[in-house]
Amino acid sequence: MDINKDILVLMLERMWLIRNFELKVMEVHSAGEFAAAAHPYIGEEAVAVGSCLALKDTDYIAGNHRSHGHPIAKGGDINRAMAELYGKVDGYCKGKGGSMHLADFSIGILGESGIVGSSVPVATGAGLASKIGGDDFVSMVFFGDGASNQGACHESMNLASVWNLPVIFLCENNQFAVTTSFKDTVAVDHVSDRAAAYNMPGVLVDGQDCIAMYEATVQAVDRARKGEGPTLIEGLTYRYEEHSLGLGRVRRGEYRSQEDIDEWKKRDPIHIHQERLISQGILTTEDCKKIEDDTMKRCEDAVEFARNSEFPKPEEVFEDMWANPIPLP
Amino acid sequence: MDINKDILVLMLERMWLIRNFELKVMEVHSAGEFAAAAHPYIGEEAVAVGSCLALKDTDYIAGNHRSHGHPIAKGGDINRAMAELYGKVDGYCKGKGGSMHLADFSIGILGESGIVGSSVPVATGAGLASKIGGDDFVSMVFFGDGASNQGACHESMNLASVWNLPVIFLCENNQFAVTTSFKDTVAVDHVSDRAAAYNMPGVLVDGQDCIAMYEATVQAVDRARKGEGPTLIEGLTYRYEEHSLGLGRVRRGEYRSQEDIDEWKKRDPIHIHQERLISQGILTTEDCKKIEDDTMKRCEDAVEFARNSEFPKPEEVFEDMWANPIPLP
Amino acid sequence: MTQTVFIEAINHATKEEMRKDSNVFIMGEDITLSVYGATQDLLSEFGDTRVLDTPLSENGFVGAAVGASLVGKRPLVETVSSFMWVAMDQFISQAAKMRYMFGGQAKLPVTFRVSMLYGSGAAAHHSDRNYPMFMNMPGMKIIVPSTPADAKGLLKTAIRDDDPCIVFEDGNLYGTRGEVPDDDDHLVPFGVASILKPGTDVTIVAIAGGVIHALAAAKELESQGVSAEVIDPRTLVPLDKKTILDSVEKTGRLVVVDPAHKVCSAASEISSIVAQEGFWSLQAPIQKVAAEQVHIPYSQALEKLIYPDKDKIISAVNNTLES
Amino acid sequence: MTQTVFIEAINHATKEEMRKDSNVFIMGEDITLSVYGATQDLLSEFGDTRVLDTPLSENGFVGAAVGASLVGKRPLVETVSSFMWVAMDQFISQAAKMRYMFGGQAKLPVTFRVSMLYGSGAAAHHSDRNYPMFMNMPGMKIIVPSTPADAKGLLKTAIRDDDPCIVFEDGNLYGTRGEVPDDDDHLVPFGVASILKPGTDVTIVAIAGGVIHALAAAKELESQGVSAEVIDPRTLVPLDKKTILDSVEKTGRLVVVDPAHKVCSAASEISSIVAQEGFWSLQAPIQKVAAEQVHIPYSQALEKLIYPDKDKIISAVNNTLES
Ligand SMILES: Cc1ncc(C[n+]2csc(CCOP(=O)(O)OP(=O)(O)O)c2C)c(N)n1
Ligand SMILES: Cc1ncc(C[n+]2csc(CCOP(=O)(O)OP(=O)(O)O)c2C)c(N)n1
Ligand SMILES: [Mg+2]
Ligand SMILES: [Mg+2]
Repeated sequence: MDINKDILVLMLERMWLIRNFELKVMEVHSAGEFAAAAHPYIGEEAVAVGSCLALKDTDYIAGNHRSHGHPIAKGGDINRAMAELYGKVDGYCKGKGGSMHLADFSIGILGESGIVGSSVPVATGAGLASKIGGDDFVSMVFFGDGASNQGACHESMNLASVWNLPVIFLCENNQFAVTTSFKDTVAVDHVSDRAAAYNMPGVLVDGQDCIAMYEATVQAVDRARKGEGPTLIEGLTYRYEEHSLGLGRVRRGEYRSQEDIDEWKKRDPIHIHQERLISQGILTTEDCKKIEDDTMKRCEDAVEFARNSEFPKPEEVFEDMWANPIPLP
Repeated sequence: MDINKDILVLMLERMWLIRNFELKVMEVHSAGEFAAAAHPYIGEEAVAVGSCLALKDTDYIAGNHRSHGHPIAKGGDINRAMAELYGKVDGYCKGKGGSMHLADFSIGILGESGIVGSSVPVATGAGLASKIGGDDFVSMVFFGDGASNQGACHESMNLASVWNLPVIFLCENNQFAVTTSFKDTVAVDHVSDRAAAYNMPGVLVDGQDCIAMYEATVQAVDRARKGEGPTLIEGLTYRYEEHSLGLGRVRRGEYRSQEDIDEWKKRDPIHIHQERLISQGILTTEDCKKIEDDTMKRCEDAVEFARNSEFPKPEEVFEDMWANPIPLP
Repeated sequence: MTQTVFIEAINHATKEEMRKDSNVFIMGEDITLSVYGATQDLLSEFGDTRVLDTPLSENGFVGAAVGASLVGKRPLVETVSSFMWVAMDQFISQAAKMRYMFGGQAKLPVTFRVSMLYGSGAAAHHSDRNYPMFMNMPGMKIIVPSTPADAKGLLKTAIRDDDPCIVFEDGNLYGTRGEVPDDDDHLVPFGVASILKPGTDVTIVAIAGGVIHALAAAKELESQGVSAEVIDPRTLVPLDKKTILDSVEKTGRLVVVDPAHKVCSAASEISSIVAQEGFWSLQAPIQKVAAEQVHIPYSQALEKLIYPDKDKIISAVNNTLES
Repeated sequence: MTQTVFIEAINHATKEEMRKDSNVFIMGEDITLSVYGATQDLLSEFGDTRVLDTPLSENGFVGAAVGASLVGKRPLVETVSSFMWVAMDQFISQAAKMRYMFGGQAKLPVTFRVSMLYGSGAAAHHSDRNYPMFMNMPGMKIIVPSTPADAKGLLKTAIRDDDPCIVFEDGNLYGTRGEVPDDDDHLVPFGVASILKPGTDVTIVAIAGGVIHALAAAKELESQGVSAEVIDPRTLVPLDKKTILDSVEKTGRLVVVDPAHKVCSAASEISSIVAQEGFWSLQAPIQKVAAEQVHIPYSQALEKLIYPDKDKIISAVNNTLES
């Protein structure tokens, strides 16, 4: 596939943006600037970036608890994302949602879900709306290897298939659900094998390669827009950090080896893409360094933005319940 | 497979017992002797009978709303079954359960479920108990083509597979869920194809042939008892009657053709088996007629039994809530 | 005004709203052949893009309705109270919570029509009256019509409302008749109780199918010289507290009739509100008349015993009068 | 007696009961590494046949626990309140209904341990306090311990009980300490409230994490010359009405503290019981102090505002005293 140079560079930029965002989050979290759960996306950047760049702004995504990578990949505003993590009014959800519920409806980000698997039917419904309305937008949903065992995934994939909906089921197989290996909980070798149960294409992709993710998604989008129905894409990837910040202090024992982690880090998605761009002469090492630094700077600014934003006022706790308000009991 | 002659005859007897039970139910229902919903099993007898006869008394079954065939096939008492339909104290559930909730724990009938798909996890749990206790009983669950689209089925099959449980998932594909064709709601050609998503054998069986059902189940039981895990069996069958008694008066329009019904009736499960036994010299036409008549007589007696049984006393409404009772609020 | 059967009124509301707004579509199980009785002739008029028979995947399609509502559609979903359990996550985690959780970004104009089929031997798996559970969770408007006119007018309001609405339809009322305004814009507002019978001695607040028993009781009490005021809240979220409190201020006595299980019921909630905010009006203990805290037995010899009925309401009223 | 942390008491109860009865086994997500803190060292002691890490399939494994309990096992399941939604059908349609529906044939000795992780920025998807919904549905015993000793003693009773029990564990209490009897047979009976502080002026009934706030309020009130009696029902099904009604008879005033959403809450239920059965004892309106009817906001600037706390309880008590 011939990919526009701007997109190739944007891939790198978005991946660095996610990586650096997460690094800053880890830093300020361990400094105690906020205390709630956050699930770092480090190591998995190519999955969200490759797939989201295959979408238009008018396409929709929905995601899960590992929630910072998806909106950033789709073009979300990191200031508002960071402010949300700080529970501030300038956050995406005015401080009401937090890390697990980032959303930006204005650019098709229908929101992350803390309940595992729960956004899959919702995204399927956005696809249904597209079909009913004769629109040509598509809907893509991120879910994990663990989530694939939820009934919601089964029901949604079947629905999308029998109704031929423009939906992309994007499984981020990072090998584990918290501490539990997908090999112990998913009865098939690859989540994408399950596509056979729904008569849709199941595509296994190297999730460390953003171009591979992009190409697979472009095909799925194409299929979806043509009215040919849904696709299940599995990006094989790995999470470098703890399941969620602070979990290391809680759990009793190990569930994966340092060797495994090291092995996977050798195939770092940013590194792979950067090397490729350099070897193809699209960017120089300095260009790449500049992208790394610029994105870090933007993330630092985001932290500043978040720090300077106000906390919501007490009365705001009662707002945003209803579109057509009713008296609160 | 060499099948004991007694079993071959028992198959015929049980199928007739179910058929005649249902015929009596339809008769007394349309005469207004009881009014609640009942879902006739006519046309599908070979599925329950063939599969249940492959089980021991100590094995478990669980079922669904189409609920008379399973317990009778497993050796349940038709008097108590009929009395339950009449809402009488001598019913299996003392009149508390009715048609959709027949159960006889003493012979491994863990009960039918009115919520579609809902007994599938429960039966899986009985299989789990067998494994944990090092017992050798197996657990089998009946569910329809419609039910196969419930998340509960997905989760249970995956669980049974990763935990290697002695469970048999028995899908009765009678082509329709109420008025909706499985072709419009199940994204694959055969429900049994979904076994591939759980790394278990998926076996498509002629559900009008009780021997084929028996043989497939014997193999699945064998596998299960050896600790080799679950099997998904799909019995292709057809329901001759309305989804439930009285529904014909309610629905607006047709969903299947008379030709289809007639076509399927040509492959009547009782007829097929009867012809086979006669042609193999195991039974004569007279023997068969006698079985038909005897079972009808037993069903008539069951109706008498049910009619003569008492209604529960008002105070019984408060009984059977708790094994370790507490005061009712 | 036309004499209309309750379930027809629902059908009419659906058709009118589907004609009015092409974003409204309907889905559910076996709706094209109108197996549950309220969806007849929709397919022929609106076609199969807007009238969808679903697979047996309630969690999937309830969630799909939520998702479709987020991006501009106005889905109407038909299901049964007892089938909500399998879809609970999409009702609670998504429909109810989404708007607040996303700081007001989400708008969810989705309506669920839910039949409650108790009272006719459907047994424990098909007889749930579970609106109290949904009242406990903020985020969904809870509608409980008791007349054909309200069934129509409230459903129309729900479809036009921009929040998730659940209309709990009492199956025991489906066959009842009543005058229904012919006006295409006959809308019944949320949060406005209706006083079905004025009275001065005791207030009877009755919900859904409980209303007909309350009216029957009030009639019989009238002949015994007791003047009961019968109030139907019509919507439980929002709840018209004021009409109830005003009535109790006048009568000093309250009986709450609720076909749901009595513990943590709508009757419990209304009792607790009056015990707090209307306490000084009360001249007698509040009486809750709700379903006994057991499951729904199949046998007709047992089932009717557990629901509120005319006699139980009369004896509850008498209890308040004797004190 | 040993000073024990609440969550350790749960761990001890689990171990003791697993040692005592080989039919007891435990399953849940990530329990072998004790990610939620209560299951440490179970795997090493009991092995992987009795300590099962499950797939992310709550409906599947809740149902599997139900099924295993039917055939002689005594499953203990660990999960989180907010994850119950996806498993609702197995809780309601099977665990709660099965015994009655089958005319008493089924015995379901299954216990669910459910953490409620509210109060620390977990936001709407992880902060449910949903025991009132389960109270509405008959068939499950509902346990809400507030001290380490009760956490241990009630869990042990639940595991030995032959009915489905749900132990709702308030995450805000996990780190609290208290004396716990060393006795292996330290069982706390169901349906027996504990009077944590006797008093004469007002009755405060408090549930789960509400108890510590109620005790703090009572202490402060004491210094202001108001004698509050603090009652912890400990189990909501069965509910010890008598202890509550006796107390109200003495004090004439009732405040109910419930961290759940206030509509159709346990507080609503207790209020309604006293408004009916204890009416003549009441000298003032019943006060419900429960969570505001909005979702749980993430921001720490907002979250704490919506739960009952010491100050809200004190002002509710003062309301009853002023009247
Ligand atoms: C229904 C539900 N069950 C359990 C949890 C707790 N939980 C949060 S994330 C997680 C693991 C998810 O694994 P996976 O889907 O593979 O996503 P990953 O975290 O690996 O990205 C679990 C068990 C939850 N949030 N929701
Ligand atoms: C969860 C749930 N949804 C819907 C229903 C209503 N219903 C009862 S039987 C049925 C069709 C079931 O079809 P299938 O599983 O194929 O079984 P069959 O009736 O064909 O034997 C439906 C929709 C139900 N009982 N439970
Ligand atoms: Mg994972
Ligand atoms: Mg079928």
